[in-house]
Amino acid sequence: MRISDRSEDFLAIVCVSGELDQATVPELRERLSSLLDEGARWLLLDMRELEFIDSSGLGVLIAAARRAGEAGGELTVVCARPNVLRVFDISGTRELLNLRQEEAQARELLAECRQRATAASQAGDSHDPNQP
Amino acid sequence: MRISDRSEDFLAIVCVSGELDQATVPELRERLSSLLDEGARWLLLDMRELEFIDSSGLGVLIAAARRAGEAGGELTVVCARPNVLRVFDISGTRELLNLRQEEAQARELLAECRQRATAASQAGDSHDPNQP
Amino acid sequence: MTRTSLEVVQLTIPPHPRYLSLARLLVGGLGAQSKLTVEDLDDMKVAVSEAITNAIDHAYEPDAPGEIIIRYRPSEGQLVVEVEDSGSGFDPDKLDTSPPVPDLEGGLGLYLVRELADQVKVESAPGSGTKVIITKRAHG
Amino acid sequence: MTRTSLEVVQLTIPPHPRYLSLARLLVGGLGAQSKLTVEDLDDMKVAVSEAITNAIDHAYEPDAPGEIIIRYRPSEGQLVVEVEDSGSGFDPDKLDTSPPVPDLEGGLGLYLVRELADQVKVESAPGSGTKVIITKRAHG
Ligand SMILES: Nc1ncnc2c1ncn2[C@@H]1O[C@H](COP(=O)(O)OP(=O)(O)O)[C@@H](O)[C@H]1O
Ligand SMILES: Nc1ncnc2c1ncn2[C@@H]1O[C@H](COP(=O)(O)OP(=O)(O)O)[C@@H](O)[C@H]1O
Repeated sequence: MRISDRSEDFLAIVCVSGELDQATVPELRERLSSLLDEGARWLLLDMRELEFIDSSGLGVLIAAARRAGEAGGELTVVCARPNVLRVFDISGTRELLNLRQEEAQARELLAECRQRATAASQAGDSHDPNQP
Repeated sequence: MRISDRSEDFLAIVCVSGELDQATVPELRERLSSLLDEGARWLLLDMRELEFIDSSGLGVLIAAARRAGEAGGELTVVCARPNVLRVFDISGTRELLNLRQEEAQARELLAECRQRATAASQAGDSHDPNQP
Repeated sequence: MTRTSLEVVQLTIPPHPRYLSLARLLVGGLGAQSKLTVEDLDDMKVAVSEAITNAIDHAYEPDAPGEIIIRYRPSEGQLVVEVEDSGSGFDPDKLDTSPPVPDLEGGLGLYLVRELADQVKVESAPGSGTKVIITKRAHG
Repeated sequence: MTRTSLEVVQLTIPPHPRYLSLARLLVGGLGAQSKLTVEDLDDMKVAVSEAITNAIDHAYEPDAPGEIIIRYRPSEGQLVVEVEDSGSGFDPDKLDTSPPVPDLEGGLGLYLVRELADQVKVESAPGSGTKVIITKRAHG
């Protein structure tokens, strides 16, 4: 497995390639944790070059998605390889992980969610001026 | 391993790709035998796409080279992958198998050998008119 | 060394995740001989990884010695893979076989194995190790 | 099943050439862990193939049952592979270790193993099987 990440605008983009199993999961878990610790909450995981995933790989993604959600953000996964898609499908995690097959769709989704979050907090501000 | 062959002018060109070991040697041995049985004696073995060879692979090539020589022809091997070249080198079979790293060089060699063979047989004819 | 006339390929690894990918390599290498499609083999690779990961996670104490034996029985039209450990074991009747809740991190392993394989047999009992037998047929 | 604390990966195959490529796959898979270069691994793949081919050709009667055990001991900086059969065996002292004549088809196997490995040990005796231990160090 190889991981690289970069931040772009409000997004944290993480590319994961190779094989994601119990042997490589710790490295990805750490990387995602650091990013979340540093305040990243709009995560785009580019897994188009990922060749293998199993339930331990899903576990890290599910945990990171939960943390991003708790921070008011969202995690999306971009994936196109049929064997990897199949594992998302069978595990029923497609929706939870906001799976998209193209990067543009994932960016769009995150932009929309962020817009909605911003609008909601502004609406919240104007309706409840006592809130900080 | 995959084998394909074609004849071109006086040449029999055999392309061998994949892995050549005890498991795949029988198929190559048969193919080369049939060609030699059918009268081919100028053989160009294109092994540029061969990924693996061991001594059982060398064995088939050595046997075919010997048969081609006995029929008055020649066998050449084209090979460029370092790991395959190394096995030819260490086994000391580079010369015996007329190893070349480019196809053009192998064609040239076979054309020259054939010219020499033709010239020799013609010289033989004119010097000894009693020979058939 | 016992002799056997069955065509079995056997891989033995220590209970450490770094050897998982080797077990998958053999699924790929034996798959061609079994006439399984690429899709069948991909399914089998996940199933085998899950069974071995379970043995690593649940059978032995962390860093304790132990062996995991993976037996491959390829034949034309199907590949059977057995994953055996001699660790803690468990009661398979107490397994929850309902589809797991997708936002929980655990309990997915054996569910995936069942969904991806054509047949799965779990032989286990507390104290006597576990054997998971996974069959995948060619769906060409 | 015996427990062992050594980090050994073991592959057991029937004496048939169709399983040769599996043994090479594991050399490739374990090589990264041993920090061997691609060239080192290529050499080891040939050496291992030769030793297994010898066991297939010489240890057992054609189509007779039997097992070939391949043990991989990866460590940082080297990979040791043992190829063991329980077949006919032979007297290693009677081996001709001079460079083979290049236009003969046989007798190349063990010569290549010696040239490609850093160390080779052949343990064999008529009637008691053969074990060939091949060491390749990282030359990175
Ligand atoms: N090889 C094994 N040895 C001991 N216990 C096992 C083994 N395989 C599975 N189990 C038990 O079965 C349970 C369910 O396994 P699984 O569905 O893979 O989920 P998870 O591994 O995520 O808990 C495990 O939590 C464990 O208690
Ligand atoms: N595993 C083995 N079992 C029995 N005999 C063997 C084994 N390996 C090697 N030998 C003996 O050693 C000889 C030399 O082997 P080798 O150098 O590989 O050449 P080749 O296999 O081409 O004869 C073989 O001919 C055989 O008699």
